Amino acid sequence: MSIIFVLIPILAAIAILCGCKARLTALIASGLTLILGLGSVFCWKADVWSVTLQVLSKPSIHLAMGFYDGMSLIMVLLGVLVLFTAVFAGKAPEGREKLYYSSILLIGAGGLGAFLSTDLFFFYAFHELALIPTFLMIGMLGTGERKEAAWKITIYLALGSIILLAGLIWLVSASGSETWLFKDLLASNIDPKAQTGIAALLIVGFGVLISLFPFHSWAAPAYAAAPAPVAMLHAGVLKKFGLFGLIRLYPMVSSGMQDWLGWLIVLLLCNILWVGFVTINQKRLDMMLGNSSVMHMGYIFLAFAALVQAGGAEANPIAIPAAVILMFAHGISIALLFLLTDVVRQKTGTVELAELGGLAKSTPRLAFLFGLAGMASIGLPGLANFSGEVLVFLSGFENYKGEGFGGVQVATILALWGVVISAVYMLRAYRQTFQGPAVPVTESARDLNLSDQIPAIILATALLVVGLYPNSLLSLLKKPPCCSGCDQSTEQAGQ
Amino acid sequence: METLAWIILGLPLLSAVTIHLGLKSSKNLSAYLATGSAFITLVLALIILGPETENRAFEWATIGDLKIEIGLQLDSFAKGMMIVVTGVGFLVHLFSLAYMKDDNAKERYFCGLSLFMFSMTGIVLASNFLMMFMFWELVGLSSYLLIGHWYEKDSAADAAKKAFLTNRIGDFGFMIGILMLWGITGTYTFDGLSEFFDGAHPKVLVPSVTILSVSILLIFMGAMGKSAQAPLHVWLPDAMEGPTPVSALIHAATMVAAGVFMMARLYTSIGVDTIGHLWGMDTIAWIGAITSLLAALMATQQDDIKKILAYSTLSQLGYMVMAVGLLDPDAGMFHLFTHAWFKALLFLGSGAVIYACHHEQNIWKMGGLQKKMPITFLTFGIGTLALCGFPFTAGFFSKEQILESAAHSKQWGLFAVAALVACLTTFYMLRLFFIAFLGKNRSDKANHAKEVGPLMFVPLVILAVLALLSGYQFLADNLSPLYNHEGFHVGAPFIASISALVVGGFLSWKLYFNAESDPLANNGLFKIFRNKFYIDELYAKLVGYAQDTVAAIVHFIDELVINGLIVGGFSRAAGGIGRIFGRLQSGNLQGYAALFGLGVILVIYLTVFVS
Amino acid sequence: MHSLLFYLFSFLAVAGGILLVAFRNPVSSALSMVLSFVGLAGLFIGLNAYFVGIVQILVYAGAIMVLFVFIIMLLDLNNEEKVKFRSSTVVLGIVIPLCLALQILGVIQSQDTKEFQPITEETLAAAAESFPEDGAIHKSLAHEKTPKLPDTNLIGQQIFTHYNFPLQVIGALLLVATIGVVVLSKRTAKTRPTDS
Amino acid sequence: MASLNEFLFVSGLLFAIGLAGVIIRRNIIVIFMSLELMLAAASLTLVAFSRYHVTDNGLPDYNGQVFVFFIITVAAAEVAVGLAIIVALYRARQTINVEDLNSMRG
Repeated sequence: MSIIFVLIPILAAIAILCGCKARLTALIASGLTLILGLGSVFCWKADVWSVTLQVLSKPSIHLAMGFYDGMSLIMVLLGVLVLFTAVFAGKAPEGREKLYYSSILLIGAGGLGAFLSTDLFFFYAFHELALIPTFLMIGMLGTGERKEAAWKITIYLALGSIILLAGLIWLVSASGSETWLFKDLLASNIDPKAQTGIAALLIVGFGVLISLFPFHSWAAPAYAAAPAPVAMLHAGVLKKFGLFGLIRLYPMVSSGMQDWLGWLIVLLLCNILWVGFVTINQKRLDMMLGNSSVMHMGYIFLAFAALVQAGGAEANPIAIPAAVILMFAHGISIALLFLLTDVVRQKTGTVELAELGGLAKSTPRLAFLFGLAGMASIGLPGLANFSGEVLVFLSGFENYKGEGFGGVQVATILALWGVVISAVYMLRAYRQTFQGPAVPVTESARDLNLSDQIPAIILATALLVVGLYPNSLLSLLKKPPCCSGCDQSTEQAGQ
Repeated sequence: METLAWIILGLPLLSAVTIHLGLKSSKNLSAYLATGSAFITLVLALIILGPETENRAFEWATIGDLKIEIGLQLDSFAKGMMIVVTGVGFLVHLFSLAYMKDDNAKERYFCGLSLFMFSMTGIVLASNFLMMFMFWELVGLSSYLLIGHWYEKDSAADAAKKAFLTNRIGDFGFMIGILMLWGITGTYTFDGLSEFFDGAHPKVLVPSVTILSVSILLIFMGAMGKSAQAPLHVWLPDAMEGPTPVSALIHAATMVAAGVFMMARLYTSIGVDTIGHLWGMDTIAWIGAITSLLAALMATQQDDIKKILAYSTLSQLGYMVMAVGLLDPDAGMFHLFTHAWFKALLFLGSGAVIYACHHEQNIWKMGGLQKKMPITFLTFGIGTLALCGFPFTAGFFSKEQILESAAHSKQWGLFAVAALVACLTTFYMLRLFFIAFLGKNRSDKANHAKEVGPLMFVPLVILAVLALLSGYQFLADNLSPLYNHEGFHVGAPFIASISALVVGGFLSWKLYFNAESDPLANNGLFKIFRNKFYIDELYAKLVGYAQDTVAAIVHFIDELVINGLIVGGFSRAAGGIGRIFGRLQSGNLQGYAALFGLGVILVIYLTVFVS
Repeated sequence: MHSLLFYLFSFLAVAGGILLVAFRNPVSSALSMVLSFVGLAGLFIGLNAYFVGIVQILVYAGAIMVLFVFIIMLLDLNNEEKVKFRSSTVVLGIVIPLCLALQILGVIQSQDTKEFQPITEETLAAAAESFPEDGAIHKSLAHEKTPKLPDTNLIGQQIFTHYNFPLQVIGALLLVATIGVVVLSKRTAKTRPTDS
Repeated sequence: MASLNEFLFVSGLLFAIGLAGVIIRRNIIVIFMSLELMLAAASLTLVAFSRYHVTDNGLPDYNGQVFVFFIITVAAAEVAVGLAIIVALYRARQTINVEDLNSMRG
């Protein structure tokens, strides 16, 4: 019963609010989901893991959850990994433990619920559920300009969600489907004219949630202001919801998306190059990471653009796996980076690049882990992001046959320049923070102890496993799509 | 055989991981472990020498028809290159045991070396371009780590960053090239490429000659980054900030030669004949020639012993690239093979000197070392002769082949450049030799220098032997990656190289033998050489202006227009409207009542009287 | 209803209303309100709505007015503070209701009116047919000597047959209001010391 | 005899007077009374309609009067609660002048 993934954190959050020991409960709950998540990787089957419950008859909405296909599974895996590490790494301010840990759990539950839902309504609703505690946490327990950041992210995401909701409702009504279940929706056909409009709404709606250029300016301040676990969960997990949704809903509006391909390419390039340059100019570690996470969304979009250009998963079989691997990799790496940035803040009291330096001397373990995460995020082979990025680039050239370049190929080439840009800012930040002569604030910094290291090591291991052997994730994608009552899928599974 | 090859690849990685995870506290043990693994790989590399063997690859990423594989290409080319890598690698490890004896972070250093051995082995044995690209980046990483070994020094940290970023720019082109090649041929394995171009589909070539040429030039861009060809050469001299054995291994013998190796691999896969039909291949040769000339000129005025060697490396790499561009990868690889030994020798020799002189690197503060350090003096001298191409040393044969191929393809411009560079090489190497080793001591540090211990001079001696002999057929045939023995004959190349040697030697002797200071230091032209043609300054400005300014402008626009005007405009508009309506919200009950009354009147008016 | 009485009671109601608004002293206002409600009650009775009229007097003039006066006394607000009315509010306060009244007049003028039809003994007797014979309504309607309009019974019948549920709701509302008043008074009593 | 329209007119007049009271007066108790007046005006309308709408059996339509009954009940509850609020308000603010009670200002 995949609904357990959602129930455990929610029940734990309630238990915390009722007075259970906050950190312990949260750790147990998130640990349970982690074990379940890892377990489901090894033994998932369509009928065992799904549940469908009609909650409303008109419009016909089901509380339907389950691993729709390998993509859901991978995203859930990402979610449980980041949730557990976020809880583990979280350090609640004195007296606010209840709010802190229950919010983290609720964000996690929302994210997991969205990835597990096989019904469009709950897919949307769970994401919204996760946003509320995000706003609260940033506004109440954040640092720096938290109020402003919280308002910004609230308004942006609310606006994006509304646009998205309009798109989803249009989608459902245009499809003529009786229910909101994915399997029914995906089986329907939508009039091409309506598709254009729906696709535009979906791109803008999801785009705001993913911080697609020019809707990106909420991300960096929000992540900089947010408490570390929230930044980890939002940048690592929740942000992937938009891309996940685009890929999931793509087959229904494939021709509509085609109409916007040019725009999509321009915007994703702006994400990579424009935001890349913005990132270079950042003076604070957390702002830099926030912007870098915006920038890397462009690569996932690139895979999506390749998919759109090819016209379907059959014509470009690499695009979806590439996007999924990169989503996973980016989620893990950015979560690790935010985690470690928070450690830097705790140890030195500042994240201004100009005030840091030589931290590697006093904190070699931190420097190693940060270096690993940083290298992962700039796509070093052997770490997960490279697997994703190289597949994305391959997907960009999948249908290239040695003639002139198409839009996607040009985009791929320019995106490759983004890899250089990301190396520039990441190495610059690493150089500024960890290398060079030590300064007073870093001289006395204490290195990570064992318990501090555990979450970082979990994430780093995930990066390494996927980086060294991406087939570990890719093999999950190969399993046939499954959903409750989906006859065809059970047949395939039986074969 | 196959298992042995996998062990060669895996052992250094195992060593690196073990050192990092388990041996942080026992520094010496980690040093021995790394050296031991290097030794074993050398032995194994010698064992597997021989004809091509089949090997099973394992799938790294599989999506439908796309299979990215990690496999080993165990042909004689790769196996020969492995000798260079593991041979120099082992000797450098050995040398490092002594050189890095007192370093605080010895384990980190040896961990980095092991990681490098792993990645370099990966490049050499890679069976396809994507795998090569992965290890390509990984050598970049290990180079980054080792250059930045003394990261507390700003200069080292900056040099490491510069090296990595410059390589990234090269890799940018490399990746595009791979992608395009994959688009054209549908394969990226070397076997697949040779199959494709093996006359099986000759027609396919016709429409995509341009594209194919572009893709090969782009792949060459990767080689430009890694092999430090102009204009991406700036990182290599700076990379001398790393420990000297690292410079010997990575930045002289192996990694920087990977670009040449990769191009040779590409040429042999596609077929030199096919390449010959493409346009733009002269560009490669000319880039090599220009790099070689510029670097040689710059080397004439450097005072830092390592910098001189670094520029000479650049110059020699230019030679190799020129050979590649001249469609003679055999000559390039042969030069790579001989160069690896004598340049490693020179670097380790300089390391010994630096070690003996308590980390003094300025040659003008040395002098008279021939008495203090006779073994170092002798081996360094052999290395210098080999580099100058003194007849019947290893360098002579390989350089000869490159000149020959230039003459053969009637590229007289290139030939002239090559000959000039040969002359300059002799000039600056003898300058170095005269100033550093002969004459009298010019500083206390040089005065107190002692001969280094056996752990250091044994590698020097071995390398000196190889520097003398590796050009001869009996060794080259067996060990050199690509060796195409042509009988030695006296011709234009021979005359050119001998006269270059004589002219360079004479000038150097005239100017620098027993000199106290550089007689050319105040010459305007040589000042330009000393300042590396101001290329570094230019780049610093360019990067400063182009990148940072663009970044600042973009960020400014981002903040002003997107965040300020568009988003801020919306937010201000919403706020303004809110304020207007807020004013209506006076909190005055009577006002509300009046408005309510007005509303009622309006409703009645509209419903009753209007219609 | 006799026109004279109608005009008398109407005048009472309207005059009371005007005085309610015009008096500065809230106690006077409260008394004028009662005057107005007495006039209204008269109008109700004139419309044969005896029960409603009586209740109007009982509840408003009896209970509510007392409550008002009580509160006024409690708060010691004999005179409205000497604040000058703002002329703008006064103008608005006259113009808007005037417009409203004119509109109502306009609406009424445009509609056909209904003339008053007195309830005779015959109609009562005839109406008795529609009620069960053993009921009080029937008895009262069909009384041989003095047939009366049993409006209390009729209202009761209406309430308990057709409006049973609203009645319960109203009951609950009253209960809630009672509790609410208690809570409101209590809480203020509690917080008072901390306030001062 | 008075016709229906006359009653309605009186009712409208009372309603208008109540509204005028609400707009003009500042004493919240008087405003409250004016509100009661408006409610009563509505009651008058209902009773008038009740009387003039003769049902099948020749009797007035008692639905209207039931409404008036309800209105009176609700008004009583409203007055009780409202006055309690006023007392509470007065205790908190020492005023019942609506112009001083403008903390809802936007």
